[in-house]
Amino acid sequence: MELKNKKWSEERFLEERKKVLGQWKTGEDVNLEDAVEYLKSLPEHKNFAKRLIDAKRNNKTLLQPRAGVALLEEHIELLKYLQDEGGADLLPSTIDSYTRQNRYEEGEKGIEESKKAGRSMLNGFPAVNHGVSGCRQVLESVHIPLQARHGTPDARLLSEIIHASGWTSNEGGGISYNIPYAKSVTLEQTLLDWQYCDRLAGYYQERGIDINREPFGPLTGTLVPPSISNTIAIIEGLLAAEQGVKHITLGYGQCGNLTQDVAAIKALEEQANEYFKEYGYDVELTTVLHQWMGGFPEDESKAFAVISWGAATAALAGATKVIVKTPHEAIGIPTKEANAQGMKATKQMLSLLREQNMENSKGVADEIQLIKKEVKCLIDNVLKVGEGDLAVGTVRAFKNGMLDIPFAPSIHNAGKILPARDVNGAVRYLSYGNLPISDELKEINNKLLDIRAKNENREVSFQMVVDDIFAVSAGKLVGNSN
Amino acid sequence: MELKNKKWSEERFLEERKKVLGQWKTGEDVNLEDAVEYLKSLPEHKNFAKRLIDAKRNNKTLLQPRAGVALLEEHIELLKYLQDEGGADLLPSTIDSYTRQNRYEEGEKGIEESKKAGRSMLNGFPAVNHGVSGCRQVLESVHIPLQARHGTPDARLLSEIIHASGWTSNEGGGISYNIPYAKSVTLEQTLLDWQYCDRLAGYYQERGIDINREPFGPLTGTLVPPSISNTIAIIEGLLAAEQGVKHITLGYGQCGNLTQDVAAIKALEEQANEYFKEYGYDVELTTVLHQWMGGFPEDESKAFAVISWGAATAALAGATKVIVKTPHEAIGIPTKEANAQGMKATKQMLSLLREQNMENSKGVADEIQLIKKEVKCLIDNVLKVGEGDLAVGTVRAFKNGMLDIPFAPSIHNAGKILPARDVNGAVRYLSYGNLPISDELKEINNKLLDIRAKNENREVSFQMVVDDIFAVSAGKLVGNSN
Amino acid sequence: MEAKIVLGVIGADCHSVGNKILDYAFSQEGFKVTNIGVLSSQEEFINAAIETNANMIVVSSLYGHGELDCRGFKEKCIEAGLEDVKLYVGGNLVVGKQEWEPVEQRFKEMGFDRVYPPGTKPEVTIRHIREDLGIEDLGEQYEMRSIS
Amino acid sequence: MEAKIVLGVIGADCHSVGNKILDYAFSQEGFKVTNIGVLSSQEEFINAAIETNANMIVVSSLYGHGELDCRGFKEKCIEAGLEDVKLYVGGNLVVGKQEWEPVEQRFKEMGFDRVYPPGTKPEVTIRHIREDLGIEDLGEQYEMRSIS
Repeated sequence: MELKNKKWSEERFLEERKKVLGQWKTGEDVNLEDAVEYLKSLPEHKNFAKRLIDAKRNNKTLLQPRAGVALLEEHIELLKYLQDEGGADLLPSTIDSYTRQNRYEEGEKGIEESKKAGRSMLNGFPAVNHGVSGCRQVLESVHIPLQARHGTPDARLLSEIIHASGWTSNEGGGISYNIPYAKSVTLEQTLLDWQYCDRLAGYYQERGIDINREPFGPLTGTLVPPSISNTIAIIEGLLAAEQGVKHITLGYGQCGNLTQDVAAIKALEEQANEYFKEYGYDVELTTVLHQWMGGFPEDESKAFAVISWGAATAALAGATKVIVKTPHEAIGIPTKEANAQGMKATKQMLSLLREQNMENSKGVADEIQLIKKEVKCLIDNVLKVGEGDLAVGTVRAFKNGMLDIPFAPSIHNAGKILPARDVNGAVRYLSYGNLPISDELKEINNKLLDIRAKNENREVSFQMVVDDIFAVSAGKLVGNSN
Repeated sequence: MELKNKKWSEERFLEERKKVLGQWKTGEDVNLEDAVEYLKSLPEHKNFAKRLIDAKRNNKTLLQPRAGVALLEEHIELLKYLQDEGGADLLPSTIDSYTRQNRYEEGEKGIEESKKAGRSMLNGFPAVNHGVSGCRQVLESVHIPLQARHGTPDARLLSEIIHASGWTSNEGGGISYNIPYAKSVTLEQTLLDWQYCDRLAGYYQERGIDINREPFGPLTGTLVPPSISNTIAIIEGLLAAEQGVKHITLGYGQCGNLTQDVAAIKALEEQANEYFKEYGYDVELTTVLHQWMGGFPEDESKAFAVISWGAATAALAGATKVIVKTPHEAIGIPTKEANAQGMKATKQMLSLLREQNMENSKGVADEIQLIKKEVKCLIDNVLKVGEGDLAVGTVRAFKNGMLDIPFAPSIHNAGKILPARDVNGAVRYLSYGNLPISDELKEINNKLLDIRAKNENREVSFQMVVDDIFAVSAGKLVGNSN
Repeated sequence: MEAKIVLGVIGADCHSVGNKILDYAFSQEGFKVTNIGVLSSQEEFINAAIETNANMIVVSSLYGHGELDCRGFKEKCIEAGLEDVKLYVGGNLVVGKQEWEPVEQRFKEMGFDRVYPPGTKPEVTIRHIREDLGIEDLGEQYEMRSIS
Repeated sequence: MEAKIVLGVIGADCHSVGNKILDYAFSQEGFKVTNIGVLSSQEEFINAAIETNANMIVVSSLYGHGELDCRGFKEKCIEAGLEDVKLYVGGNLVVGKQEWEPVEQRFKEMGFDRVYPPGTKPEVTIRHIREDLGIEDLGEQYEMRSIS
């Protein structure tokens, strides 16, 4: 099938759909008419898109944890705990690694073994295995909206099952769930597969059902320059909008420098809206900030500080939603109690800072301009190499390193760019690889890193990158010797 | 003795001293010559003033907990734990309530009862009862500088004993340890008594020994407008400088609005230096931010967020030192483990934000100007009513409500002003009482509260004050219904 | 019936914020308040109650020594002929984290009519004062007024 | 002797940051690196080692299933005639919080020559590689160079 950034006809979608539903036995329980009816029967307060819009109107930042276990009952118990005790505004179901690789047979085994072991042997909830009936049971056990969060290159069947179960939001995208999550799946393939997921959301939207879609903002989660993640987010937002998605949440992973982080969220919102408008898409845009995605301190008190800093950043940036870390982050999958602790700290910070923002900061204003200009260079070029087609352009741009995500595992990513922190801890470009960023902008970047080099009395070098990556486990943002 | 803001002659000081040392039997062990020799023999890294200057030069924020128990061995154990496990840069000895009221007999009983009970029956370390030998033992058991923190209207004997024991910093002042801590002691008396304490520090300073003095910044700790606390801090700084103190740390209690808090610390530093220069005092000025002094949430995760916000504020304000709260704050005196937890969270935040500041914020710049102008109104007037004498003017200004601290217990405080938060959570004047603040500045204040009133669809009223005070136990900064 | 309240902070405690708030809230409500402030002894409470012919004493304690400071208070009131004076107490009454119910129970056994945990809003206490003294709520008339 | 290293992330793990850092650091050091990347099976490690005549395999595992993924690795190496190839492993090797010493011990018993906790800096591993393969440190010559 040829990749084009063009809305799939309903015929093409329904044709493709037959194959998708055959991927695993639970596919046959997905009935679109029944699903439409079910979704329409749900109360407004279980609709993800509506909850987000409401928060945006009221200038509130919503709280969402990450969580998922193998067995239905345990998963429900976990989500209810996070809802009641943790005070979640929105619930996730984090999907296990087998499902992410479409290895449903192994998911089945994981469920069996978990039953035997009396604890989850999977690192998430195998939604496809549990099927529509299981997933509906989850939704009906809680009283707030549900979203699938995963990292699945081919999430077509998963998307069918969760939406038919009343889960009104789906995380992911053809770039953001490929380049950071896969080794050799082609971009053509994942872009097509995510067009399918978006078209499915569009199908429901056409029938008056608001479905929220959320490209995965943080990408590799490590020193990703904001203009890279904003570019990918905006491209995925535009691709989704083309397929008829009207409720989009664009995300960003906290880098640690307050000025840059607030600017990145603001720039993302402004610029995405500009592009949506330019292309005539009528989209309700909201934003999400992911608390620090890098290494966490093992000590729980220190972890609380890192979590709190992410919460403060989300509040001051005015993000619509914040994805919460836990004090167990450094040691693996958290207990439900630790999960709730991270949420309580976050909620406390959000309420404390409810009335504050960074609107009077010249630093933020300057940074917004810088990010937007860099993003414009990158997106303009994608459209150029795609001869006007955003999807085609994306594939070609990645092929020749004109889009490039630092430290990504995919062989379809050039991996030529290198980021490093400047003297204030903001993430800058140390090496541009083949990114078509203008000389003017490069000069700004270079100067900022030169100041750091001078400060630290050394050359701008790869060692800075290494030092920055190791800095946070030592509790610092910038890998200097101070 | 007549109160004047004039350096005491050494004769007057030594004459007064005889009476002071007779207040309790341990007074007779204080020998100034021996003390000078002892202080000179101490290594530089145990000198409080030197440690602060070093931090200021290196743009670092130091960590100091609060802690004190009745018995010597337990107190040493506690301080060593906070030093080694908590990572304190500076150590306190929080003094018990009996000592603060000069009730040494009862302190003695408290020590005896603590020995019998096997746990501290006093809420701090009774330094006077332990005398020079005990206090020196404390100093010799740790490897960082020591400060006495208390709330003692008449701290003359206490100051004699701690300095002779090598503790190179003393908190307090004639206003800040009277109005918020006493009911009926006169200001004339406490100003004289703190002139003594300052003169004692000046005595050592003349002999080449750096002694740090720290007026108590947060006052009543609840909704104190920054211009009130900055005014008191600057007055106490000037009074100390007159007595020969050269190392002064001025403090401020976090109010919760980042812009205002950063501005308050910056304004305090700028303006104090301006006054020191104007009056020809050669002072090494440093600053301290006290983490949130109001009510704390009982939940420890939430408490960590409040602590972290204080730490972030200290870092972004560039305070030289931060006084740390603990996750047990809501429930009383913390365990040493909880104390260390608060410190670890704070240290993590300080290192993360080491490279960041708010220099590019117009909001901060505007707020600095506002605070400085209000402070100038207040201090100019103190000098006016004092006919040029700052000490005399202070007494007179308090007498007629031209200096006034909200919610203070002292009958010598007018208690006519009322603070409330504006729409961004910054603390403003709701009622000025008799404060000589210019109409221009009043208008700015009034407008800010009018916006809030309009926003909340109610009148500016005392109910706002009540709501603001109760807001934080509900996890919020502003007592609105959002 | 009119509410005539003696208000103060007991013992060596100088926490004054709540005291000021209660003073204002009670006065706004039309209650007659005699505020003896912080650092007040049992004797000072009792003397003030006798002098003002009070029918209620409201004791605050924020520094954790409330139990010690309040011991024998009811007995002293009875000795002074104040057996009918209502006794309220509230604040951080004990040191460290303890369950609330036993604390409340202990203070009730000590003779206090109402016992409040930290963070109690003035309107709660005001409602109880009305109930216990049989005072009608005059509603609108005594609503908080603007003072700016 | 020359260091010929096969580097990769084992199992269903797609954590790639550390892998990229090690690749760069080892290469800068003058070691010959064959990086098979993330999502690599035991067989892929072994095949790469045979093909490149490697004398060392460095395995990363960041997602907590390292113990499961590494079981039998040494035995497979021996079967493939790679008994002399040094085996290193490092990362978040187990799920949840565990004491380090027993973890290290288990992996040593599984046949790994060196076992590293999370956050180990590349220079530590580089020093061990030199020691274990008997490679001289050429010092200055191989210092990190500017690449900007």
